[in-house]
Amino acid sequence: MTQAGLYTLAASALAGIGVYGLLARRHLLRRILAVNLLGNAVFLLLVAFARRQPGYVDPVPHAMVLTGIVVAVSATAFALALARRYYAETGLDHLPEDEG
Amino acid sequence: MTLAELLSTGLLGLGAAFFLTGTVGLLRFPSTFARLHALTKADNLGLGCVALGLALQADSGWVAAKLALVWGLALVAATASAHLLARCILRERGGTRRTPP
Amino acid sequence: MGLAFDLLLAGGLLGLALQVVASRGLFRSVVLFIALGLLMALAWARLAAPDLALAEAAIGAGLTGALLLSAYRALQPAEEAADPGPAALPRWGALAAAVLSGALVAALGWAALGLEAPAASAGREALARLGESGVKSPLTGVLLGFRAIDTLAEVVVLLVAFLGARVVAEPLQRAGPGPSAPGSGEPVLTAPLLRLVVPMGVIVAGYLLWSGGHQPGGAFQAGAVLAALGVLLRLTGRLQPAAATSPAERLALVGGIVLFSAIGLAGAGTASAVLAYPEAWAYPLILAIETGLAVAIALPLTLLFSGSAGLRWRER
Amino acid sequence: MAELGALSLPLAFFLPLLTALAAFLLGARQAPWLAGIGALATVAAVADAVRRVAAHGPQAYHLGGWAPPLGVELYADGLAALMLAMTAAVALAVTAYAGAYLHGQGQAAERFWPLWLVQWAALNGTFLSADLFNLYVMLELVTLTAVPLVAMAGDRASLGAAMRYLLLALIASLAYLLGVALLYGGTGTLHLREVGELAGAGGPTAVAAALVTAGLLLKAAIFPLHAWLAPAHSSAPAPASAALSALVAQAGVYLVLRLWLWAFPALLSPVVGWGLGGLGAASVLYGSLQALRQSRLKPVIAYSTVAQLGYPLLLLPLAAVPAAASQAWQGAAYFIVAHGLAKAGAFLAAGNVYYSLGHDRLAGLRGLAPELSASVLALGLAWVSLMGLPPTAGFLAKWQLLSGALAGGQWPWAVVVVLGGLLAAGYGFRVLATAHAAAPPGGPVGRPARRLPWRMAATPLLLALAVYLLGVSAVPALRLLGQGAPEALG
Amino acid sequence: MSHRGYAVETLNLAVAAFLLLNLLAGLGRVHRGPGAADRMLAALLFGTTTVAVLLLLAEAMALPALRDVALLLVLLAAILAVAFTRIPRRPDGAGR
Repeated sequence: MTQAGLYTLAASALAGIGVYGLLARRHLLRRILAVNLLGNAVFLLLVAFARRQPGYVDPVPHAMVLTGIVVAVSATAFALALARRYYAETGLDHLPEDEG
Repeated sequence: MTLAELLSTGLLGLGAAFFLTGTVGLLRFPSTFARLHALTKADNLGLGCVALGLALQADSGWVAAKLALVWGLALVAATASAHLLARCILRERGGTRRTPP
Repeated sequence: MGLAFDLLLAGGLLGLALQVVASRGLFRSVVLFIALGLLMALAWARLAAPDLALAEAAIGAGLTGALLLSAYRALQPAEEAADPGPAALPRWGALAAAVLSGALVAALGWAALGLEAPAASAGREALARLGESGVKSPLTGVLLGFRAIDTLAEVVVLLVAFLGARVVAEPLQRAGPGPSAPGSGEPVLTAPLLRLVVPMGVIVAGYLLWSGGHQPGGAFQAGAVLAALGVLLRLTGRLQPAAATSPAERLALVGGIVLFSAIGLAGAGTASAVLAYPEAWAYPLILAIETGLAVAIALPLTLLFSGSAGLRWRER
Repeated sequence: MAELGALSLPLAFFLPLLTALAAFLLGARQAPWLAGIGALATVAAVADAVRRVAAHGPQAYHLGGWAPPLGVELYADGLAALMLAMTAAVALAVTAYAGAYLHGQGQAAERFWPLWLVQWAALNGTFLSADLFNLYVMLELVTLTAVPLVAMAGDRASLGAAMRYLLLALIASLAYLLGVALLYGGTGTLHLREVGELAGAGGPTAVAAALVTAGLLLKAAIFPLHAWLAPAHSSAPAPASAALSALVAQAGVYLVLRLWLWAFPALLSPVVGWGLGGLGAASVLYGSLQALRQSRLKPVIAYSTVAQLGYPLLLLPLAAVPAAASQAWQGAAYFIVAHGLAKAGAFLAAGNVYYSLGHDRLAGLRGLAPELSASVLALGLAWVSLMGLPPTAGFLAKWQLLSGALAGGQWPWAVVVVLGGLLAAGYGFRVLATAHAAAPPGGPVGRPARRLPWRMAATPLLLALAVYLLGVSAVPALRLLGQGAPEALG
Repeated sequence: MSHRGYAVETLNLAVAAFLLLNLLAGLGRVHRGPGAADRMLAALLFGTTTVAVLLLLAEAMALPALRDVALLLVLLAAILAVAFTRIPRRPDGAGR
């Protein structure tokens, strides 16, 4: 197995773990962590793709990941702010499951 | 193998041993303070050995200087962190309310 | 040996991620997630992406950890409520979740491994034409040259996250890391630590900014370091939250974006197109843009951590 | 210098963005007139882009002068131009309306203007960008501007709705990005049409398409991923609700069509088409039934959005049927435009009701018509289009979809279109009949209605009138749509 | 010469792998706690170990930029400790 292949598989599994966390856990902070896990999985996949061919590293996925990291940090920071306010207003640390 | 390489290998091995000691201490020592002491000392010694060992492999003084800088900063950070954590634990024990969770 | 290391690292990543999701205590999950960031930095290193390792170190070591700890404390009730583990989910629900995520893993792994690397790609073209971008670092060439619009939009995302956090902000006295009254109970080592770390950090940020043109580093990494320093100053009470964004802060928040847009739009006249740079000026212009961007990245991140509209130096 | 010709494409992104920055820099007091100027400038840029597309065919602009796959291309064909124009009309209305709606609310105004203007820029970017990763960044920008607007009221309901919206939208973006990563890994390009040429119809492409589509369907609130929309869209302040329903959610639908017709046409087998069309049909029916059950005005309109977002997906099963394709294409694209204008009008009119009464409970709306004649009229006019009655744009769009489905021998879709229209009539009449009912003894409203500024009364009416204009004179818009349409559909 | 270079590289990688194993073993402490300070302490250990691993990788992979990463990590290492000790709980205990 090549290095890129190994990390590709790891990225796939990481994505699965993230999705499982999103589906199975309700606490808002945990859901935000799970979203970040999923994000890390996407980034890992991209960077593994960049390294598939020997002697050559593709800079475009790296640029995508760097942009993606900034976006992820911004979204996480905002999500945490929203979660805090939601908790302050309602005393709930999870969303009521009232799908309609 | 040249002498420098031999020395470098030895230092890396020593560093690894220090790190191992730190981890064993972290896992086995009974009290938080004992763990704190064991860990910060052992790890920073380990990092020092690794940095020194790598400096022997380095081909420029610039790299060696950077390694020294990393180690120096790590010492400062570890001292400050250990101090802060220790204070926090003390307050937690003696204080009215646990500040950290 | 390399592959053994990679196997260990990949296994560690997955083990940590599983524990982040499955562990009972929320604090444990947060700490494990911070540790996961360190392993991600190692993964970027192994995959020959030192730029990303730099970004991960700057963001993960200081900022994300501090943000998560702060949110954790804010979201925690006085009495530690029993955190229902995954078992709280009905068994069929957990099973369905597991099946769904398992299917995703299988499909994704199969598809990703089945892909042949294409002979021609945007990345190969970027490397071949790097000289035209005005910089020597491929990543900077892509970020500020070939795909500059992404970078511009990304900084706008940061600004918008700050604006959005303003909308949902809590009252100032409860905002962010709280009223860590400085002076009174400050540990003795704090002041010397700051005197060492802050100037060093500024130097490192400057170094990263300058080196972005020819080696790993750049506006984002520099901005993240500055933001981490801001977080440190805020935590130790040197920076205090303020109820309003001062004009100077407003200017710093949008200045980088305005500069980038202005240079970009001017490209339609001075160069071939919007977001193109006149050839002789490409490097200095990119450096100017990166400097503005570093500020436009650092300030919103610090403010997002602080949870306040603005920041003021503590009055002695 | 030939490149300079299509400068209005990047300007459609940059002008609202720079206006937003200026509005943030100068504060709430200066924001309304700044936004007005910025909006007019953007409309001018959009008008120029539309004129160019109509006259010379699709316009491409290579940002930085770098041709794809190296750089990012902005690309305006007839569909994108139509979306830009619809967005400009709605955005102009929202900007004018918000100026009056937020008057005197310093803090809310200070927060609304930059977010809304960035959102407009990001929407224009979404419609124009031909680069899959750039689309991801634009979508995140749209999301992160939309969620705070939902949370603006700051109460339990709106914060919960915003939180759910944010989490789902972030997951959706990551699913999309995961698919894009696979596509880049397989083709080495991020350019939409190049991906379409290179990706083929193999298994990995199918997985990528599934991920991308799932993400976009979640953003577009297509059944069964719709649950977040109604609480979110009905919690926001009226101008934001209008933008969210008419523009933000529709951007998701637009991208579904864009990607399936341009990037994955090879994968669009009858089974896939029927699957996606089936989801659209389920949205139409489910959203309509839910709208019938609501007891407040804004949720009725929000569920009607869920329903209306489903119609354009009916194009996907019809696109492969030669006899149906052309008409269904016109119907679906026209539908997005008609729905955008009518829905923005309806939400702004509902905002007027809320503004003057302080609530929007249907039970409390009896005898409202004389009090708020212009707003009720606008609501009624917009509803005629949502039902699909002549002479509105909504009628035309549904007529094209219907005759396409019948010409292609695919009658189930025709049934969905008719049924959806009937249900829309049902929930529409429920609202309008209440508003026109005799006032209960003791006055129409609990308390004296607050006077509406004329701008707020006029904007929904103008939007509704635009829907009729497009219903009466459709030729220019349909001719525009033909520019750069896929061959099978043109 | 190249042979010896290979040997050194393998040695560095082996040490790095050993340190990584060490780090993963330390995870046990995050689990056992018992106090939050213990968990935090373990996280700080990870920081130091990661720095050492990065230094080794920089040499083994001939990527000098990784030394900058290590420098950045040690520079910002104290922030987590400061954050851990300085962020108070909500003043009013719980939400509402």
